[in-house]
Amino acid sequence: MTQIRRTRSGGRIDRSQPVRFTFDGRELTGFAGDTLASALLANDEHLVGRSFKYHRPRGILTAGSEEPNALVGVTRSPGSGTPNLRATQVELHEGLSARSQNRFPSLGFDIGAVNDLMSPLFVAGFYYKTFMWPKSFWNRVYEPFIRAAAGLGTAPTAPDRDRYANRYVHCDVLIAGAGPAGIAAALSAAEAGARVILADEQAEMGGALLHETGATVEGQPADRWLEAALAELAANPRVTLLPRTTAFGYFNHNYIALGERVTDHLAVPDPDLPRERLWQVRARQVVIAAGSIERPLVFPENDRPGVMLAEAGRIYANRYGVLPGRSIAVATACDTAYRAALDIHAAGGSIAVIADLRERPDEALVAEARAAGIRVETSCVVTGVLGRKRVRGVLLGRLRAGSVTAAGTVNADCLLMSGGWTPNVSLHSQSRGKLVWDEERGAYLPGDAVQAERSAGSCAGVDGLAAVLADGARAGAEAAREATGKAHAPREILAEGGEAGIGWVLGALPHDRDAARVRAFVDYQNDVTAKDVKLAVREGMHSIEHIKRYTTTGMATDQGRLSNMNALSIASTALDRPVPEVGLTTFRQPYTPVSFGTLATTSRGDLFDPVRKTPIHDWAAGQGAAFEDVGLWKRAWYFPRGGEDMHRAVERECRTVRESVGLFDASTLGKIEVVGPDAAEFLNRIYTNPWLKLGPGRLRYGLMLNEAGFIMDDGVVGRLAEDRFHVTTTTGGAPRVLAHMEDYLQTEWPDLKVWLTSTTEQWAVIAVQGPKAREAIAPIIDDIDLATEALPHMSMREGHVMGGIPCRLFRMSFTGEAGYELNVPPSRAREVWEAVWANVEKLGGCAYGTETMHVLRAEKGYIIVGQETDGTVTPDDVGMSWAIGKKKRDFVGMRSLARPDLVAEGRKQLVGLLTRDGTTLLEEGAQITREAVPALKTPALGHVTSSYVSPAAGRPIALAMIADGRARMGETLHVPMPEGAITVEVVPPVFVDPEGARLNV
Amino acid sequence: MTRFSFWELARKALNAHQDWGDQWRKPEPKPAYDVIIIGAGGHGLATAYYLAKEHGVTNVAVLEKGWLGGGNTGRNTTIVRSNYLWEESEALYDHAMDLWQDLSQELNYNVMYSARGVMMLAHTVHDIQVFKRHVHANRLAGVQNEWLSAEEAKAFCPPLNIGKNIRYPVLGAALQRKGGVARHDAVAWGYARGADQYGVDIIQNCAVTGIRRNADGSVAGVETSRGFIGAKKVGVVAAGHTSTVMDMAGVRMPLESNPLQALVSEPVKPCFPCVVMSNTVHAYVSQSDKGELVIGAGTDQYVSYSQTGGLQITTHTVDAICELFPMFRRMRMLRNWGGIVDVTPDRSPIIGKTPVPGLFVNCGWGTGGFKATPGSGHVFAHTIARDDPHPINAPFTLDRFRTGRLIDEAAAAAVAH
Amino acid sequence: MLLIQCPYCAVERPELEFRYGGEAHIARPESPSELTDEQWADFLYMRSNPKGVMAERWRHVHGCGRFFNALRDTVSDRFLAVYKAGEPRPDIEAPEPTAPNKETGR
Amino acid sequence: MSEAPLYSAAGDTEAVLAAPGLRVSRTRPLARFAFRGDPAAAGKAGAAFGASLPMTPLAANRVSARAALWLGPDEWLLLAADETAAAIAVGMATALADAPHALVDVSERNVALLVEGEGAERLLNTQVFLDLDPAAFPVGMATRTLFAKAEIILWRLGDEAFAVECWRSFAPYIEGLLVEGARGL
Repeated sequence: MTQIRRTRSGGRIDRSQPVRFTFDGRELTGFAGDTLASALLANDEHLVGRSFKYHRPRGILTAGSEEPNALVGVTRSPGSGTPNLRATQVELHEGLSARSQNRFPSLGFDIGAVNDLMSPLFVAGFYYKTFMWPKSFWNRVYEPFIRAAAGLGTAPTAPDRDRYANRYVHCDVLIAGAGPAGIAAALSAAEAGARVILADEQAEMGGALLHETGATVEGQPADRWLEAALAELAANPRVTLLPRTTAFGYFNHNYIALGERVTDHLAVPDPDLPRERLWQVRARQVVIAAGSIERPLVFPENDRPGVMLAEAGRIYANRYGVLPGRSIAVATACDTAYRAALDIHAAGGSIAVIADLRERPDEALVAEARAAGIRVETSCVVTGVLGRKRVRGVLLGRLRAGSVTAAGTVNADCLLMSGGWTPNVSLHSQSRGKLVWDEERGAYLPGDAVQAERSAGSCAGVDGLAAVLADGARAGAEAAREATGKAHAPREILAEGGEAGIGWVLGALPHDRDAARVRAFVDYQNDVTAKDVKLAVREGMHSIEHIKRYTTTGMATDQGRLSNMNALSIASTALDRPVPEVGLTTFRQPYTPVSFGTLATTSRGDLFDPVRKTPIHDWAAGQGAAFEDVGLWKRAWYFPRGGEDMHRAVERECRTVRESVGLFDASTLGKIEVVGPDAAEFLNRIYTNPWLKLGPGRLRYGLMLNEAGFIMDDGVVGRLAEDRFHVTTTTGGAPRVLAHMEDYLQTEWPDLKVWLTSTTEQWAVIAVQGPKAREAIAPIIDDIDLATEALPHMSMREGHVMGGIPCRLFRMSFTGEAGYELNVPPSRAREVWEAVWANVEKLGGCAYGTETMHVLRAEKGYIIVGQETDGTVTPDDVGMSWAIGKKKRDFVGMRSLARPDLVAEGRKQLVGLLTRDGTTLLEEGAQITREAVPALKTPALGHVTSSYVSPAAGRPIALAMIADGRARMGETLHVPMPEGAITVEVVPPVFVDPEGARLNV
Repeated sequence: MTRFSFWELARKALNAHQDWGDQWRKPEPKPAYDVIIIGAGGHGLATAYYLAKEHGVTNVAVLEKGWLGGGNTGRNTTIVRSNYLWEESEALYDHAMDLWQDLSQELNYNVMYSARGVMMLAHTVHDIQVFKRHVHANRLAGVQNEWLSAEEAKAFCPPLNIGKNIRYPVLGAALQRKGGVARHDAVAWGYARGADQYGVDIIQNCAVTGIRRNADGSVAGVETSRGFIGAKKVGVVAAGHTSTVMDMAGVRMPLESNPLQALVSEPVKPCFPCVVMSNTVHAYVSQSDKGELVIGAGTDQYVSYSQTGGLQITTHTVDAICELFPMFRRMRMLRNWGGIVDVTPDRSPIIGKTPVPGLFVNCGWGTGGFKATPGSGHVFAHTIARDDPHPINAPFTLDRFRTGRLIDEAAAAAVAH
Repeated sequence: MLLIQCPYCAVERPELEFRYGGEAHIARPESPSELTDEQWADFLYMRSNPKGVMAERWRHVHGCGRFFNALRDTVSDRFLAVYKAGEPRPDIEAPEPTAPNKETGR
Repeated sequence: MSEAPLYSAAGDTEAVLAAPGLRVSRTRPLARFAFRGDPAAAGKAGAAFGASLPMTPLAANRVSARAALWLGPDEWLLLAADETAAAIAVGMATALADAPHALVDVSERNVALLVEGEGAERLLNTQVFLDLDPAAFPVGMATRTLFAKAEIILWRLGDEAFAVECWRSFAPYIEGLLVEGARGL
């Protein structure tokens, strides 16, 4: 028989639309509009999961996102299930496949439940006291056991193919929560003309209005009024309604993050729709209308399936047409549970008893219940339940002068409980608003706000539907006025019914049971009992934060919304200090768990970070180039031909460049145009080199330090005119260098008349290097004399190529060969490249990538910033004192170079290394020592910074930074490797053409 | 004081655990102490513990303005490793690593140090150069660290995406097998209990409001919310609040305090065997014994003592995690929190004497202090007890910012070309 | 994410458009070479890092590109003033009390 | 707004995205300059350029096929669809000979996308964090900002039309995110 607990009528489910779903592989049926929880309850399924530590059977406790027990895994496709979803939030759809968690082999029979038998040992903090012997067992035995026992669901194993979206949005008033207070706030704020966003975590907006079947608003049944109100809001273009959307984070300066669940409730989602969407809201004003949460009672066996919060029972009956049991007992300290009992009774349910802790509950309520034929007991406490996988009976006790005597057993398969209501102050607390303890209510209420927010309705401690609506309307009008500056009266909304939640109890209830044997749970999910909290206090954990961490209470997926107040109260009693002196743990974001996908949004693959490609990129790709990532850029790494590996390709490319000519894409180099009458003076201060006397049309290598005196960047700088320089930077350093320059220019030398403009992408750069470089480019040059006398090494000209394409032609070299760099417009770069390429091919040349560039420059001993240097290296360290203008009074970093440890003996200096055997290639990063087998912890002399097989030298070469390196020329040192030390000789760091004769051909 | 063991646990279980006592006392402050440690975080408590145990200095108070272990000790991602580059750092962190090995037994408190391996991913050619340099340097120093190919990295951490379809494909990794994680709270509690057993007074809810000095300039004691407490020596171990405390003694520090965020997912069954770090895409992840994925995010760019950071820091971290572990998109963030880290210009700590006689400071651990806790406390105790730094912390002076002898791990990983 | 008023653009923009520039009003010495090592280290590294009102530099890097200064309470992260580079620090010392919730018991 | 074209879509084949109520297209090349200088120089520059350089933050001044966008207190972006950059530069250099300034050709550095249609605001707001409500971002407003991780200049050309200027190599990233954002918008 299916849906045996379904009422005959009523509820907001669509009885004409049966929905089939599976739970642990069993086929069940519910109706459209059900949650998984309501559908399971309709089928009389209470046992839904197993607890975290003791693997105790657990049922459905709540009807909302705070559910600690009924956590399930939902699978759409193999490997991509979502663990730990609350059954109370999972909307039923055709074919939904849900599984229980943390059990093996089955929910009904779980081997892990042996932990429950061990529970006398597994108290709070037990693992800190044991598992220390034998030591080796921790990693191999104990920890794997603890890890496997813990954890709830199973992480997905397949890559998530779903899409996630993002939306930035601004509004005057953001309202978190669309219960009566939120709706009233939205109506008022919208009426005032404000831009409003109303978000609610549930599929349907309305909150309590969805199950306040007895209440009337503006003379209409609550749900009818709700329908009209929502229609009014939906029709307003300045209002955005976001159901299934949780305000999960409240950040600085009224920045609020919302998570919208877009497709999980659909049987067959449109593939274009994202699964979830992150809304990042900057709100002028916020109204928090988050409602309140009913508090469990802490009594022995209060975690058995069938034990449920009273209001949840009422919601299942009124909203979903489900009776939570065949025979239902009610234990309460709060008036609202009477309404639950009466509504369930009216829906055809059988109420076995209402056990009220209070001596004198509201007489009218008691009378109403008794009139309905319900047995009501006062001064009556629930002291336990019978049954293991399902409540079979309820033990009652009589409270008299603080002690309890047994008062019999009631047959029941369901127990509804209410310890009163906890205002939901999470978001207010996240916004760093203060909380104040209200002794009368036994609750923390929102105090002064720090940000532009206010709480309204029951989360602010306002009770009863009429008052809540009025408070919401007030908050909405107030928020709108503060956001827009325009005043508008709050909407007046009259209501009847929807009683206030009067009455509460906190902490562990007294009982007549054997205290050593029974357990009353405070934090259900983390299996924290009242005894655990007391134990923590006994052991000296007196701060509530210590108690939380020691017992893990409040650290479960509901973040303590159900458990905090009871835990606090128990701690308060144990410490004999009033609750507000014990404190309260901080509410952190997210309000409810939010998927990583929602946070990552669209960021993935090529959209994770921009992929910057040069205008030559596609050509290189077409030639089969391999690429490397440098900063955001893709750079051609090498151009393998006919199955070459990198080593062979690079060797060929190197030889070709030195023998004829090579073509290299240098477009990624950073470029900055420095313009203004003080341009030379500015560069003089920024670089170590002198610039004032560099003539127009000349190039100079520039070295840049940070203020600490360490090399931060380098590049060739060309003077285009008296007041105009073309500065180049390293590829990765370009943004950093421009920011560095701007910083000094704007904040230290604002009087200098000079301006900086990034031109990195204004110019594509084609480097042509090799003895035949001039031959390769000559045919395409329009109007520049390439003769060495007219254009010597380290000079430049502006002109044109290929019949009118503008070109800044630099004669320079990073290879030691004669060379040119053609700066041309990116839109024409491919044409120019291909034209040069045609010539290069004719000359037997090749294209080369960054690896060959690195080898060629290493052969010449040119440094690469970031490879020879590492942020701790001075110009002198790399033998570049020549780049420092000796007559300069100051430049950035100059003073630091005079600090004691920057001029001390023993600094590491750039040298060349040759392996003694002439064939072994050193590994970059390898360490260099005096001894072949140094004693452990002997400091190394230095390390290999660059190492390549040099075709020009006919052997492997290396550059290295070695302590006092320049004084060690000719010394024999060692590079200890795991296989044995390699003997090396210290040599000057120039391996090819030390005189530089090849530059001037 | 009760010795913790399985048998003790079993014995106490017979009496429903009624017989456990305080893990540490709640003493009233004495008028004066030989040494006052300001800050009852892991480093401060460890300092007190080793002062008492190794140097016989037991007339010690540890003052804490909140609750012990409530600062960065209880807010970090619990990573333990020692594969740093520079010899000074290697020595410091590996000293800590040595102490981690037996810390549970030493303290008779299971700190759950779990040597599950810390793997640092290389995504670029430059990363490879940097990590290999680390591996070689570490080998000479006796610090465990090894290079893995991308395939070996995947074998060690099966969820890792080593496909070429990601923005920065994994090219390899450096692995320190004995690196791992430990239970952060237990470290603070274990040291607190240990120090307490030696007679150290741990005084919580006692905020230091001033540092009193003698006529000769030396330290006389501290003003606190519970009155003046005299001391011959004062050690400041106040993490993010160091500048504020040192300011009370008139000492300016080269520090900036930034928010640092971390987060955990909902708990799931074991699915992630090790610690993975990627500096290039900014992701740090491991799985706790509870089953939560523990993820370290970055620092906000500005100085703040608010212990809250921006959403953009979280999203930036989580997108990196999803890029490397694409199956985790459906995992959910359970809790996100912030701490305050004090950062020095070279990102290395300052441990040693100050210009004020009798005043010592241990600070500037930035985002990486947890792993050093035992070593930091050990050498700082030595420094305080003997008025002279331990050889291991000797290079970590305040004076290095004058002389330029920086210990810059971050610079060593700088990217350019 | 902070919301920051740019004094040049005269609009509030999210923090992502800005780059933090550290403590403000630390002028680079006119003649660094005349400074002692201590003085130079002070300039380079020593920072007040206050818990309370802080004068700090920001650059509207993804906006107008300008550096400017701000006073911010580093406890509440609230901005008290923004002002253009070169202008003196406004005379605001004590912010209104905006101390956030204490983490725990008082 | 003037009738002469400044931005024009580069033709149907270049449409990045076309959907009901949404169109994203690449634009034809323009002459572009970064102009830097004090207000006096900017005054002269405006006269020489033919579109005065606005002194109001975030303003743009469009005259026929030319436009000047305020980017900072000493920085403007000049756009021209009717003449080559070289020709414009010569004329301005002469007019500004005695006023310190920087005029740098960035015609090739930037490219522009047009984002048009009823959904343009919403689409942009998938990655642009500014308030694009016409009250907050009126027609004619231009500003540098971010599009996800890419810096852009966003200029509102009409109620439902925006120009997005970015550096050349960032365009594919922005286009990719626009296409992604348009799905299920």
